[in-house]
Amino acid sequence: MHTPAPQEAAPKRSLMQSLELDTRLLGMIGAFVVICLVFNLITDGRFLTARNIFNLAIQTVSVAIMATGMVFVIVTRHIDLSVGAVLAICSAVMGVLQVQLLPAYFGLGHPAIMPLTVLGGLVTGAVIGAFNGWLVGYQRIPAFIVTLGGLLIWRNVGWYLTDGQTLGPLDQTFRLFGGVEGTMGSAISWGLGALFSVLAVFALWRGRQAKIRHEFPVKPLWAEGAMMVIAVGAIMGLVAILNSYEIPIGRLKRQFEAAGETMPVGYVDYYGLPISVLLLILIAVAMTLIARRTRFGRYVFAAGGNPDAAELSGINTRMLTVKIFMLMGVLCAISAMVAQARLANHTNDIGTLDELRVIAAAVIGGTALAGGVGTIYGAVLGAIIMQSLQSGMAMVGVDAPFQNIVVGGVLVLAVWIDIQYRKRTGEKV
Amino acid sequence: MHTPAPQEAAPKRSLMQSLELDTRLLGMIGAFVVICLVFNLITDGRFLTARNIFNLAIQTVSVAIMATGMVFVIVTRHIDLSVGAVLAICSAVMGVLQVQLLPAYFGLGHPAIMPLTVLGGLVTGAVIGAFNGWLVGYQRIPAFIVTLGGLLIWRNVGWYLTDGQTLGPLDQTFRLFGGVEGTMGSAISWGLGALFSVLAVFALWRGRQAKIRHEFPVKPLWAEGAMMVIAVGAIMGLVAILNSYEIPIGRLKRQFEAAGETMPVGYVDYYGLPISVLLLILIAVAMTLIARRTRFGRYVFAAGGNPDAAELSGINTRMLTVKIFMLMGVLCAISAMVAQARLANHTNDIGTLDELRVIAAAVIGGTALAGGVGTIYGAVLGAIIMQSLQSGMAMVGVDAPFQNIVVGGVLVLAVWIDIQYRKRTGEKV
Amino acid sequence: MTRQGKPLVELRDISIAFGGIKAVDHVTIDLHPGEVVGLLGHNGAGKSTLIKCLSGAYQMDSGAIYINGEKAEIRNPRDARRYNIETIYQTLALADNLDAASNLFLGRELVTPLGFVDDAQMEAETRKIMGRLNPNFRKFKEPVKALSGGQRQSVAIARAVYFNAKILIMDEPTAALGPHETQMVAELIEELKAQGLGIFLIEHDIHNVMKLCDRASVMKNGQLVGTVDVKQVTDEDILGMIILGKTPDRGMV
Amino acid sequence: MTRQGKPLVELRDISIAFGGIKAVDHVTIDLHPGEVVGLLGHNGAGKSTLIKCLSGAYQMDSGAIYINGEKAEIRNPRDARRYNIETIYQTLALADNLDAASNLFLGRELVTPLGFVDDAQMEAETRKIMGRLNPNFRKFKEPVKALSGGQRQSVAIARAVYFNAKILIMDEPTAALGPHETQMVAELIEELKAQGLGIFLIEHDIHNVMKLCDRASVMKNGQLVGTVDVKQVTDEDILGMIILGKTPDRGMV
Amino acid sequence: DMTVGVSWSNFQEERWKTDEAAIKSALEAAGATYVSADAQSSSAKQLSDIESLMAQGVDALIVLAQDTAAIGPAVQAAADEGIPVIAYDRLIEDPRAFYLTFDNVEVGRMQARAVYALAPKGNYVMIKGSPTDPNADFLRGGQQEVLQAAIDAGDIKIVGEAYTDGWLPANAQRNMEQILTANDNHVDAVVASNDGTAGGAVAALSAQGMVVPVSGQDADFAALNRVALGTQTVSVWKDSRELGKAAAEIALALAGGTDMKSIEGATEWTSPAGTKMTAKFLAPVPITKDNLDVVVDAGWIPKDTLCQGVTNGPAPCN
Ligand SMILES: Nc1ncnc2c1ncn2[C@@H]1O[C@H](COP(=O)(O)OP(=O)(O)OP(=O)(O)O)[C@@H](O)[C@H]1O
Ligand SMILES: Nc1ncnc2c1ncn2[C@@H]1O[C@H](COP(=O)(O)OP(=O)(O)OP(=O)(O)O)[C@@H](O)[C@H]1O
Ligand SMILES: O[C@@H]1[C@@H](O)[C@H](O)OC[C@H]1O
Ligand SMILES: [Mg+2]
Ligand SMILES: [Mg+2]
Repeated sequence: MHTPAPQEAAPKRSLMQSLELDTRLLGMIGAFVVICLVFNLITDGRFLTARNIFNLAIQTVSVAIMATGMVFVIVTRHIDLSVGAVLAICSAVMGVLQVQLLPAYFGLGHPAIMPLTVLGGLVTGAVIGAFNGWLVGYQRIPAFIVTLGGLLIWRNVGWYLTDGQTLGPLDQTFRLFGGVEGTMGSAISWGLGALFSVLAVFALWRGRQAKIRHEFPVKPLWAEGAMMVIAVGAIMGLVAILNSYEIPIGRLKRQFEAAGETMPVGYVDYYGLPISVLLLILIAVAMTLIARRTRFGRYVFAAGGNPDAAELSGINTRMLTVKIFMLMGVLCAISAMVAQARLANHTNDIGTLDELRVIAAAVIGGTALAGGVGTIYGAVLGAIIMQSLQSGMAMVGVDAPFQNIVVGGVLVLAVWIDIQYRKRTGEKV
Repeated sequence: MHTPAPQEAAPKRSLMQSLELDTRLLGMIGAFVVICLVFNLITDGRFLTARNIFNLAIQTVSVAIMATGMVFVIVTRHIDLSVGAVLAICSAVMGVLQVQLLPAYFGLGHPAIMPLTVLGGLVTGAVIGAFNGWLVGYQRIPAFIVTLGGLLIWRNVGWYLTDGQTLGPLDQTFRLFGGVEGTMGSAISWGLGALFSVLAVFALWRGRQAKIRHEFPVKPLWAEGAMMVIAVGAIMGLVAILNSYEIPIGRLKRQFEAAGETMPVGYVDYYGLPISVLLLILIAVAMTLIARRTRFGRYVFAAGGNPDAAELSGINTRMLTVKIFMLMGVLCAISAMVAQARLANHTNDIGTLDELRVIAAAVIGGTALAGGVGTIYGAVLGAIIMQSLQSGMAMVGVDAPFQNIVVGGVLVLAVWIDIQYRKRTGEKV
Repeated sequence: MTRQGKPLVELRDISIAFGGIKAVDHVTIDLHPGEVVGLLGHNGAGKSTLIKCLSGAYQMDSGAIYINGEKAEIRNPRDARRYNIETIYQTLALADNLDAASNLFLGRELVTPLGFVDDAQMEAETRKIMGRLNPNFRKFKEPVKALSGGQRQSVAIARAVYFNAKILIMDEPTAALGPHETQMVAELIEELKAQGLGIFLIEHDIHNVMKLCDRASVMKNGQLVGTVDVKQVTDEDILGMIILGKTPDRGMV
Repeated sequence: MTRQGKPLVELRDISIAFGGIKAVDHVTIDLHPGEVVGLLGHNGAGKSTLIKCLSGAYQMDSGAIYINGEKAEIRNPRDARRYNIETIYQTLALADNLDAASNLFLGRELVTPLGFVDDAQMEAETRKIMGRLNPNFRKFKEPVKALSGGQRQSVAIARAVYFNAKILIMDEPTAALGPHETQMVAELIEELKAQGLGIFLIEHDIHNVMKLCDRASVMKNGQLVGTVDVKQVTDEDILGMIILGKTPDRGMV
Repeated sequence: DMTVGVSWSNFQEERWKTDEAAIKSALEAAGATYVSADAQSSSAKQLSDIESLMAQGVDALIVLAQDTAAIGPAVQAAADEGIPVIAYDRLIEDPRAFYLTFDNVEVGRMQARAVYALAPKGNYVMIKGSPTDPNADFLRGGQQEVLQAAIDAGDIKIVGEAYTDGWLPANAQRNMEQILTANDNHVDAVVASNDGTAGGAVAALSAQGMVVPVSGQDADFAALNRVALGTQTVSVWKDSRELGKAAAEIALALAGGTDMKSIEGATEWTSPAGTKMTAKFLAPVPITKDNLDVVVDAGWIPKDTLCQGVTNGPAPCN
């Protein structure tokens, strides 16, 4: 919530102090980089190829989207065990809509199917989320119980909706949310990268202006410039990587064939930014803004830091709870879109155990179960770390049970490194 | 922790105030009774037969034993997601010992096999638990992460120990822990019932004497008497029910045959108290004593109420954490004994999802995830409620998906009723 | 003293009990604009509980609250804010994980034209008001849990006085303050009083009561011992009320 | 005053910083048996932080602690207890979910011959000591979160004085107490002093300081302004030290 | 040097490690490398796993699918890269995959046949597999085929039927206990869908002193021991060593450019949903007390393990 203090009285400012980087973030990134390098070594450089980074990005989206919402839930000292189940029922509703109901009404492939399906999913998520929130906020039932009940209920309600069947194939437009099926090509990707870069620079500059206006101390200009370079570098770097991943020949041929043409010899094309990844980026940015720059976000953290104080300050903490869970529900619905589009089917087991992954992502990312503390970027990074571990292990040729052992061990180790790092950089116990 | 205040200044004492019963306990028992009655109605009176109560008791043991330990873990603001996995590895160790190693050394059926196996299991649980506790207490890694790692690690280590195989049949003596295979017959059961009754009356009387000695106000004599009657009634009632469950003829015949005799005509015999249930009762009583009457228990609650205050009061909260998780590990080992003896095999997937059941039992039983609050009897009752729901549904014969929906709904409802009840009886928000 | 005319606040016959024990027992007190009414009593007398009924933190079991002569329904802190009642709680009621500015503006954040919270503006305002309460205060960016006891209290005071309250409730506002900081708060109270606010001041220090209050109401074991005009009584009279529950021969109002 | 001979406690050249900011900056003070040393200063001066180094709550960055002339290693509260140091923290440090007796005996429970905690005995002892601190106190069975601010403070005081401390640290012990309760604590301090305890008393009220303390050390912005013999200085001298950081012409020790 | 990737849907059932060992040794024998991943019962994780295996550069994929349809995108991606896919044990609804399995409907038939032979009349309990595993319904369908006539004739009555969440023996045991209670033990036969669930059912039955015909499959060691002891009637043996070996060999052949149709033993097969596939079926063998030596002779189980605790039982334990 609060950004760490500029060390007003400190005799000399260290590099990190000048940059005002969050030590928490650095510790996590450090752990992540170590994981990547080790995997890259073991897999003879296969881990850090454009292709695998592209895969990783897509694989992370669904859990990461929900993790951003889980941050709010956990910050207010609640928990949501039902996210996987809510994802499943949203997916079931969207499956039934786009595979059975809407095509029957509009005809297969009609352009209205996708938006109506999405709407149906979002409404389902919002209603269930709000209901959970009402039970927690107004009826005072512990969130653990409410959402444990939800875990048992919603997936099975979904089961009845679909009669326990896998539903597919999904609407073609809808499948664009899935990842590989919906990428934006290199031109648009470069454009978007440039746009985000400009926005990032602008935001940094605006922040500086506001400080100057109130005569607060600001970073040295070089530090501000360095921050801008880092931000732009990160954005454009990601775009460059995604843009360098060639579409496999087999697939290109298929696409040309589908269009009734033949592929020119030597033709190559690149994937670029997947729509699902763009969705995650937009959601992460929006959620960060909500957390840091809106009243709602402020109240979330206040209620997490001291629920009584928040209530005494005139915040309607019950209604706040409803809103938080509703937001969580909507994010589950969006995740359901991505997850089912990726599988090209609605399946019964969709989202199974996601509650654990989502909570773990938030906690690895520094969200404290005791409430009051957490960041969106941390949760997203947590999701990425978990996914890297799992995917990386699948690339290393060890036994399946052993893979799980390593994932469990590295998980603990990564958090341990992070804690050690922050202890060194001056946090007092 | 603290017993609710005798209403020193209240003008007239209500019945409940005189009895000094815990409103929390009453609300839960009420919810449980409602569940039982409804199932009994649906199943034409089959739910409340001696046989089904016997079944329920046995089915509950394994989760309930772990739930008593989970109370301590949650009270100190931690969580243990690894209980199912620790149960699995303890089971694997005990499986390997009694099926492979020890028979190879001592010969099949040797009397030393059972105790050595149990010892092996307990040591395994204690060591893993202590290690978890050390990571949490001394290395300051959040318990959620440590035990999530454990969830991934331990079950799979167990897999390697057993080479992924189901191990059985288990040692005959060991199987006595499983339930039906190890019951004590009516005579011993009555004896134990009487013993427990005497102890309960003695404890109540001792408590009263201590109050009188310090000139504190005591309950009216009739209320004390009523409490004694209730306690003795509950104990002897349970024994009476378990003693009235006839051993099926087929089983008796088999036993006589095994002994080389023939069964007299009209012979009947009764199961009585199963060893596993006795184990649960002993553990619940011991854990209650630990929670309320030992320094360790006092420190658990103090650390949960205010960890800083506990540390400042000279409590070694880090070591305390180690002890709590070690206790949890030992209880997992005991549960593993019961669970595998009941299945008559060690299986790879033993204890899967138990973490959720165990935590749910504790939370339904009134343990607050925010820490500082929780009771052992509540957790046991929570486990019983969950098991009744599941077994009741299995008996009614509804579809598995619908079962889950009902279990989820009733779970939320039961806690809601309890909350409403306590609100009525005067808890201020 | 402006005690003629309609009282700003009247608490009539308020009672509230916790689990059968009456913490406040049929207490009636009132407050006029521009007046400071001290609320005194032994520890556990029921002072904080009484004023929490007015601030919306507790709901009284019986009794009525009148504001400007009209019956007021105060069921939660939001209702109280609507009547321009501001409260400094004895427990301070700060969100420990937020910084001073976020706490000061909690529930009433300043926003930019786009609707985003304006942290820079809020920090600037916080610097201003803290300058008047605690000139040594520097820790604007730290979460308030990193502040000293007195610094935290200053933040809580700032929060109550920043917004234009009509009724101010101060529950032992200077308990943790140093002598200089206490002096500044005393001056602030004088100033607010001159602006026509009505102030309930819970305070154990008789010197401060004599200096700052117009009237003083004393509670004992949940009941009102009586209300006196501080000009007409001595320190000893008030101490007698607090400790022995004895009403003095003079000055009762 | 028994300031001849070896001091009971010496804090030598203590420094401690939080994230680069020095909260305590090379402070040296000492304490003799049977002596009360007041610790004064503006809010955030570093008083609480300093004494927390002695009580084991914080570990100092540099400096040394001597007890009875010998270097003491105090790395945690358990170490401090071993030196018979008892502390009343400003935040009280109570476990809110436990009752008064459990808090009073926390970490040092009375046990029956079988090793079980003896709640009845502990409650009886608690009633005894609370009778001397807060005669109105009745809430022996409630968790302390149900207590009023002053009642909680009484419990914290009781905890520190019940056990046979040699060194007592009191961080604003009477901040939340009523006049009668404050008086009783003052008497208690006199009594403990007569028994030969050394007491560090952090206190903002100059009257109390003048009445109770033998010497007073004043801090400002983490540094020691100076230590004076209270018999030889006036209220104004001390206020000058606190607010302006000015050492008086007389009484410095 | 070839690399073959195997994607397991979940690794907790006992049999998969036998399958794995067989695949591994066949690959090693051919000088190829084995990589694998465990999807932990999640179709989403399985898709990610396969992507990772492909990024690792595998030449062929063996997939034990968690979901027949949702595995589609993985098959698609593999086809785009020109990597052959083998649908291992469980169906994949995609003609580009080579289906290698035991006939699961036949397994169900064998289970029911063996039980029916001993209990031609009476009350039956059906302990089904996991509701999320398509094999569970194939099995149940085969069982029904065999029993249908007797059910119609009123000789057999199904008095209890329950899915077993996650194939967990503990769940099967609880369900069996409750069904026994609900029917006052009037149960004459139990058709359990695999050995794990059979173990749970047998534990519940013997608690009541009951010995009735019980079926299973997989030839888990503990189950074979029960057959020898007489507490279980049949365990349908799918020699997964054969299946695994075949899978490895076919994978290498396909990766080497062999056409699916020219694999030895390959047939045309149409799935219930109408997908035309190239498939190869291995024959399951029902193991009862009468042919226990088959598993011993085949080196599947040591005689000691099979006969542990058995006194004068059937051959070879006498
Ligand atoms: N939430 C609560 N639950 C139960 N009892 C309470 C609660 N709040 C206050 N009490 C009790 O009500 C009585 C009055 O408390 P209150 O806090 O109003 O006292 P006070 O006059 O403000 O005392 P102090 O001067 O110590 O702050 C006390 O006996 C206290 O224990
Ligand atoms: N845990 C902490 N983290 C960061 N800063 C801290 C911490 N504890 C204290 N400080 C800072 O150290 C300085 C000294 O605080 P301290 O509590 O010692 O003051 P004090 O003299 O006791 O003040 P008061 O009279 O208000 O109690 C303050 O500026 C405070 O903000
Ligand atoms: O062999 C069985 C397999 O076919 C099924 O899919 O999963 C459970 C196993 O026991
Ligand atoms: Mg108060
Ligand atoms: Mg202080």
